[in-house]
Amino acid sequence: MGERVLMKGNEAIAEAAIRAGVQSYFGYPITPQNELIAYMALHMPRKGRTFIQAESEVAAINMVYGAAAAGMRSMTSSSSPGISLKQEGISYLVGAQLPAVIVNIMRGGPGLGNIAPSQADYFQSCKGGGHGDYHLVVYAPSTVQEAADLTAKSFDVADRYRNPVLILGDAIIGQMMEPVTLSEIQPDPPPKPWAVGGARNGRKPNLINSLSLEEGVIEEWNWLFKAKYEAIKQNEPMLEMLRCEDADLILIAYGTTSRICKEVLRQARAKGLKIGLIRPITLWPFPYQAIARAARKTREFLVVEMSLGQMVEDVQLAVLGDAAVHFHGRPGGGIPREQDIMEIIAHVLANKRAGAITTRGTVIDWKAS
Amino acid sequence: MGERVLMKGNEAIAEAAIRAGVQSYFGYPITPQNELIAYMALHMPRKGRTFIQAESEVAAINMVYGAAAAGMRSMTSSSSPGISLKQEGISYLVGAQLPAVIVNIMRGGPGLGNIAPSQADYFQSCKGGGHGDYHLVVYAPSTVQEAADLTAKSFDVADRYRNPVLILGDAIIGQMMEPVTLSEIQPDPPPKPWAVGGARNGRKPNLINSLSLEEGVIEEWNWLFKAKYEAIKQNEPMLEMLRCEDADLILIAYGTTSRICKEVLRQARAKGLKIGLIRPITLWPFPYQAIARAARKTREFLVVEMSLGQMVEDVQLAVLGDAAVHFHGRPGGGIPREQDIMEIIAHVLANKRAGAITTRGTVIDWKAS
Amino acid sequence: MAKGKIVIDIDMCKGCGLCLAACKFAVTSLSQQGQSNKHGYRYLTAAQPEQCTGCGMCALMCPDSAITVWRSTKKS
Amino acid sequence: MAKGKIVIDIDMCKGCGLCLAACKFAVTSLSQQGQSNKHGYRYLTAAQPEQCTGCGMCALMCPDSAITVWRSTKKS
Amino acid sequence: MEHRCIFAGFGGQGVISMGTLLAHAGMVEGRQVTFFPSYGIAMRGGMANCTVVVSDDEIGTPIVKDPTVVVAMDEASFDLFQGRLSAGGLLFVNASLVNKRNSRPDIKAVYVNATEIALKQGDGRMANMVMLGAVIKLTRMVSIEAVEKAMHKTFPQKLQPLIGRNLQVMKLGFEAAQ
Amino acid sequence: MEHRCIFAGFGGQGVISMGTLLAHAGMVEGRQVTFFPSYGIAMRGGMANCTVVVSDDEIGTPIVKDPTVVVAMDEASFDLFQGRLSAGGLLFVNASLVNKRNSRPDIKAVYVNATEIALKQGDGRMANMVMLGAVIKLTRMVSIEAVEKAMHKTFPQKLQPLIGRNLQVMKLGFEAAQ
Amino acid sequence: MSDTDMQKIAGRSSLWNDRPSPYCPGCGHGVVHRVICELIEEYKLADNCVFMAPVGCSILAYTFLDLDVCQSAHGRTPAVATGIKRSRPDTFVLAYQGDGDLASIGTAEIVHAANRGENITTVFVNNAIYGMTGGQMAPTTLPGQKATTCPGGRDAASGMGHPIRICELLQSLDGVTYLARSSVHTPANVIKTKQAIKKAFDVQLNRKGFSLVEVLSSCPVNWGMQPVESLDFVANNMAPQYPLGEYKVDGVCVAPKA
Amino acid sequence: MSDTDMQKIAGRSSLWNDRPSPYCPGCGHGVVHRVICELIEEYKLADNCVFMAPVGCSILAYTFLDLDVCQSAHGRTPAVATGIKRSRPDTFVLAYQGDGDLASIGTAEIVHAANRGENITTVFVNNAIYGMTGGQMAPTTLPGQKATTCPGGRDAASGMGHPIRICELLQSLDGVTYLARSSVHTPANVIKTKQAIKKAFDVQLNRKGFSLVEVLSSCPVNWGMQPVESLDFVANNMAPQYPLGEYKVDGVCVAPKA
Ligand SMILES: Cc1ncc(C[n+]2csc(CCOP(=O)(O)OP(=O)(O)O)c2C)c(N)n1
Ligand SMILES: Cc1ncc(C[n+]2csc(CCOP(=O)(O)OP(=O)(O)O)c2C)c(N)n1
Ligand code: SF4
Ligand code: SF4
Ligand code: SF4
Ligand code: SF4
Repeated sequence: MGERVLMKGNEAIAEAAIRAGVQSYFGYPITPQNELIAYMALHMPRKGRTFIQAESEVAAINMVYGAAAAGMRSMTSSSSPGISLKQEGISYLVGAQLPAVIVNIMRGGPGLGNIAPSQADYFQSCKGGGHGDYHLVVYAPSTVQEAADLTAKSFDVADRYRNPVLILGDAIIGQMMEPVTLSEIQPDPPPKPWAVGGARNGRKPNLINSLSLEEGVIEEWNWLFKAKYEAIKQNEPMLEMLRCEDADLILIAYGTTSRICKEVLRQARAKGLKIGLIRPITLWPFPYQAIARAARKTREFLVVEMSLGQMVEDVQLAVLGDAAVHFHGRPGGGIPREQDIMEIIAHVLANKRAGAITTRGTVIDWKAS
Repeated sequence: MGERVLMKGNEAIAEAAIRAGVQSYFGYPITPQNELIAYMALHMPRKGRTFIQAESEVAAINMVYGAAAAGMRSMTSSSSPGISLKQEGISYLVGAQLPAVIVNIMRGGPGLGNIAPSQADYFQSCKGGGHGDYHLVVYAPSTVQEAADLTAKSFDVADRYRNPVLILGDAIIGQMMEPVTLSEIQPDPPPKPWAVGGARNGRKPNLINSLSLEEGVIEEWNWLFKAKYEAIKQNEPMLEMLRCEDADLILIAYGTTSRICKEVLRQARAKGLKIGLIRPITLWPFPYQAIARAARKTREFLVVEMSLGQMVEDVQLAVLGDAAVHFHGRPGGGIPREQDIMEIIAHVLANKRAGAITTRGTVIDWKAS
Repeated sequence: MAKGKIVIDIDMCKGCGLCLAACKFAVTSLSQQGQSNKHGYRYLTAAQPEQCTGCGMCALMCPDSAITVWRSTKKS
Repeated sequence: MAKGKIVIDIDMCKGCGLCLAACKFAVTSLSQQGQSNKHGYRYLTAAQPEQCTGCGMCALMCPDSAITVWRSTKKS
Repeated sequence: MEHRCIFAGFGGQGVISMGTLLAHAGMVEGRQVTFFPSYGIAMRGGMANCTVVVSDDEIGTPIVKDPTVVVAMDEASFDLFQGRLSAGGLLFVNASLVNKRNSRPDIKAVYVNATEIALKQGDGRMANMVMLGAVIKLTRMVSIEAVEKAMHKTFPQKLQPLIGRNLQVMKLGFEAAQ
Repeated sequence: MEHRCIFAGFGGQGVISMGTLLAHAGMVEGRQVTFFPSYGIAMRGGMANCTVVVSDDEIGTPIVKDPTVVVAMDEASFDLFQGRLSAGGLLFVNASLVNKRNSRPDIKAVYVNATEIALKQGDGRMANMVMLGAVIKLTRMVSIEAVEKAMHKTFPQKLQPLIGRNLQVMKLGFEAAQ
Repeated sequence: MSDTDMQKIAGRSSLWNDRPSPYCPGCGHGVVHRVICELIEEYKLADNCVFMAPVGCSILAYTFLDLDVCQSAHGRTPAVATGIKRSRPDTFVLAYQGDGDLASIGTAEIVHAANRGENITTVFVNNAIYGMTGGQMAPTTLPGQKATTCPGGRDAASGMGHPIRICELLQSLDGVTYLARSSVHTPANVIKTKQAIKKAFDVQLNRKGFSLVEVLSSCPVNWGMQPVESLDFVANNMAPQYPLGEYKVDGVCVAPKA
Repeated sequence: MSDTDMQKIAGRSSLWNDRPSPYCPGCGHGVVHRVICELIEEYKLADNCVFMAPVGCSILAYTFLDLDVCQSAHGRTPAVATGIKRSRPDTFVLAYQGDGDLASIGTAEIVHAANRGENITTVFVNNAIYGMTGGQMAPTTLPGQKATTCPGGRDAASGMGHPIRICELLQSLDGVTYLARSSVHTPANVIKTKQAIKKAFDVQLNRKGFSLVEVLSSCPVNWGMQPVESLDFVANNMAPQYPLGEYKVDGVCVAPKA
């Protein structure tokens, strides 16, 4: 349709997935992603596609596994506790090389926590919440439009690499309504000669499996996965850089916090402060190189997260001592405030890394400890 | 008894837990940790303590939650896929501030993988496999003796900080028999006035819970948890350092791989090569500072893991560019070979970071990418 | 004198009306439209207290334990 | 000529003996102790093939599909 | 220029439709807009509210701690949100249901007998339209025409015939506000 | 000095008890020892094996890719492990059941009619003891006394009376080996 | 108020403090809570009892109940209750669960706690919908009933599943001692509910194993009904699908007679 | 061998390639596999069929079966099968599960797949023990039976639970069309097993919903018995605890007659 409409993030993700040709959706209710499953419940059956409210998140991810094994574009969505339950299933998807799209609309944790926005599942998403050496491609949209666009893209990327992709949003991305333009897509999934079921027409039997008890086989598979990951690192990193050329300090944030930082950027620039912004769009592959390059010119980085500090480790791994990395974060559903960030910026630019600051959740010259 | 006996790691862990006063054990069978649950099945009921073979890993971790909520020293054990299933439960334990001991005898992944030893659950263990900002204290024993000792210690640490503790072993640690001396322990758990159940005798109602829908409460709890984590970082890091004083190259490895590296160290020193070894015993808190200090003198580090590279990130975060970090790892149940490590050492010491090396799984001058 | 008596905790009441349906003696009714308790709900009032038999049906149905029912101990 | 005939795939046999118990006509027996197939198992032999009726019971019980049973089509 | 508005009231007072209409109208005028509802179990207990930001620039967080506009449809909302209004902000009060007066000198309170006006037009539930009229009059956030277009876009088929009446009621609010 | 031994055979041939006895004996003598069984589904299908390392130094991995000692109780084990033996290593062959001969010039093969010897002593299942005797004779890894102590420590109550016989059979192996 | 000639017939339990419940107007949870509180008082268990709050609307029970409360992860109440009860066999454990919690995500846990004959008492509130998350289909949603995840009404023929009858499902398990289904849509049924839960209490107090009472309840908000209307829905639509009565007494299966 | 006067009565299925099965000598899995293969051949389904291998000994089925095989996580076979069948309604889906898989960790998944009436056929091999992991107690382990996790024998009174009877458990679910329990301990029972599984095939082929056949089987190695002995155990110990026969035909409950 291409018309501009006002839509909730949860609904835009669902609609984008439908346009990208998702054939099977399996979910289980949890706030703040409920509009996503409700949208699917309404629209998937109408289109003759599969919708099931599974008995649990565990069942849902395993239904995804089945549908993906049968060659379908498949998807599930949930929020933090539900995503934790899916970890075994996610590891199986990777091990069996099945493409799938998983949406996590993060909420405050740990435990049952609350239903406020959070970014505390970064580690889980990017470092492997399940067992084994693996990675998901992780997209972190910051607007409803981007949530829709990245969702559509996810299906292609998942199919291309036969690896699950995670859309990492938070309660704000999921609940907020913003204008969004949804374009018509002609889904073009690659052939899946490895899928099980369907008329075989004489082909050899297919096997969807992540087990081998023969010595060395699983190791070989892992080397194969690693080769895929290297290709993904080459091809798929995405980020946005704003006004970094002349920046004295670069803010780094993703998703919702990056919106707050953009606002800070405007205010700071208006005051004549030379601030830049780097917004990773793929959290895995993480844009290490772009950040490393920026660290050759700019000596101060400020990472802002809705967590106690997770992405900051990846920033530090990119910068590797070439610049100072500072951190401001709030956990458990707290949302960083523009004025706090402004204050930290002022402090850093004035003191150049020295001195204490009182804003809670702030670490000047952050080091892993 | 204090006598020296030959015991499997799995059994030594079980016996040590019993001596440390574990009152409730809940498990589910999975190779290669089956001797642990079998040992508990035999011995716990005899001592009048609770043993249940739960219907699943999910049920087991939630039974642990219940027993811990009632003030008991509680424990579960499993191997990689089973641990993935426990992630929601682990996050709940943290959120409700319940002490518990969890054992992961790692096997090759992802997915069902195999039953060979592996260290590919490092990220899951140390960066938070579940949702939310949290940490487990993670112990990585390298001998059966140490597995027993650290298990006993775990209960104290879990109680002290009201936080779950993870024992991270692998199929070798679990299956291997080694001599071990198990000492008598007088378990001395602290009073648990916060526990539910039992005669209240007029005390106020207790609440075991990880939810709050009031604004800001979950954030406050997270700040509280963070304060605990800072205390743990102060008090609990453990590591072994061997011959680092004059080392031209320091090997860093934990658990089973550290045994291999020790053997390499002997061989290398015998050849006159100045090699040292750092063996983190706590993976969280990670001994960043000790490594950072070592990096001021020694310019070459070689991290060896049974994975595609996970702990190497923490080493890099400690070293932060002060020294070159090299990596050798094998995934999916592959075990690094002494001769390969020797070859890499020779290469690094000769070329000083330059040139290519053909040993698969090796990265000279490792950088996050 | 009525056989029974109800005491209503106005601020616990959410005006759901389940008790109204349960009362066979039309003792109670809801407060006027616009007349609400501190949580913004219309609340129960004993419009015809003299009809109360103290049967306790209203309290049985009240999900918010907003009603206490007293019954005369005098044999009639 | 026997009514039935069994063909044993020696290397598929694991010597479990389930077929022995099923044969009412004592056609089969296991190979001697020490005489084993390439996987190290003692295996089934048709010791008294002439008694075989081709009833197929042995094959029904064989978990390893090591036995093929043939039966005469001639009416007797 | 960025308007950060909170609409709050009792369930059934139409605060969500007020908010979505305004957001749509902002979109119609080509502005940046976000709409953020209260959600989850917070919906319980009768209170409802939503946040609308209309801006010329990209919008930071759609959750607003320091609104520039608050619409309080009932007393509970008045109590809750009066204090959050940023200095210089506008507090729109449904004077038909709220008996209290603004106590902050640094904000401007606008009292509208919204429910009364709506009742006179035959339906008290249109009080939200009265208030919306008042808001756009004093903020000039969007035009009446934009709201009209938004109504055409968002009203479900069966409510389309009511657009005229809604507009009319809104205009009464527009006129009443000062 | 580090001895890396693999004991392999058919299920029921007692390779696991052979291994544990040796490991215990090593411990009795104050050496570093590790014992590593084959486990899990690998136990299926009849084959069994275990690895014992006896060393003066701390032991690296208890899983051994290049054993210095291999004991092959049957032909399948012979086939599987002959090739893995490190150069200069010792291959102990239960000649009663294995008809093949060693084909590697860089190792030493020791043929012992273990099952036969044991059968003569009344129980073919003690072939493992014969082999163990042969192993300690040629490697001097541990003493006969240490194995005797290990038997006392590890044999369950009801098997304790059999220690004498086991020792005797082991000594026959000790003598037979060359 | 305490006329000397007046006797208190009904009122708020002393375990219910002065905070209002967090439930919507007319929600059945409140009635079930009250009944449970009354029994805990009558049996003088308040000082040695744990109320297990599930993930669902009733997770907020701790905000107004003066009892030890332990909250569990969604569906895992039977496992958590097992952990507590095995640890403290003398503590009375009341496991409270909703239909999403017990009959969907927690199916394995309830079946196995029942099969082990865990000495706990479960009160299972079946309101045929997911309340807390805003009205999604539950495993107990009736055929044709609408919910946000079955907007056209639940339709088994389209693969949405049939209403699960938990009493019938658990009946065959040997560990189950007492099993009954009741309702709170009329005063008489509230009284029967209390009687059933009382029997379930007795089972635990006498260490006789697992007991469960399923209570049909209403969720007016998510059913889109007025509270009084919702009682009619329970009577006319739910009760026929979920026959009331006892299903197992003293470990023996019985045919339900309401 | 192919005497012209000789007719092949029984033998290896053409779907079973020339690799030996990975099972222990005398293991019941092999018989059940053969029966399934024969039916797939008879119905000419081999070209449009997925064999679902569970976590358990039979996960290795792919090593010798010439069929599309999909392996699932432990217990999740019903969910994975659901994903496949909904995606490809024309593909025949055979879900194979063990007792640890189906009756323990996968309880929720089997109950809900059954309740949704998923049009799949489940063959449930009950060998009263965990085979693959080396002999732990299963939910179906008999009272008094020993296992590594109940070394003194299973004892319900000590809280180890009762043997779960899956047919009885699933009987009340409306989505279940066919439900039977059979055994493979004698040739006659093997034949009955084949008949029951054939009926279950028919249900799926006629799109009639969910069908399940529970097959009593043996695990000689972990029972610590000789293979022939283990058949006696099935006959004398298991069958009395798990009555053989049909439990549900055409969606109607029937009392089992063996
Ligand atoms: C693992 C997980 N999945 C989903 C949720 C979201 N959730 C909260 S309550 C609930 C269901 C509530 O329904 P029910 O059990 O019927 O209780 P009710 O609210 O109706 O009383 C769900 C799905 C969660 N908190 N955790
Ligand atoms: C999540 C998880 N938990 C546990 C295991 C270990 N495991 C493998 S097979 C199995 C049980 C096998 O028993 P059963 O289902 O009865 O099948 P059988 O081997 O007897 O045929 C278990 C517990 C696993 N692989 N994954
Ligand atoms: S076919 Fe019948 S008679 Fe012949 S060997 Fe087999 S069981 Fe015996
Ligand atoms: S049943 Fe089969 S495997 Fe067993 S002995 Fe007979 S032929 Fe061999
Ligand atoms: S949503 Fe339903 S179940 Fe929850 S409190 Fe409201 S009425 Fe009760
Ligand atoms: S362990 Fe048991 S179930 Fe597994 S293959 Fe062996 S006999 Fe069969």
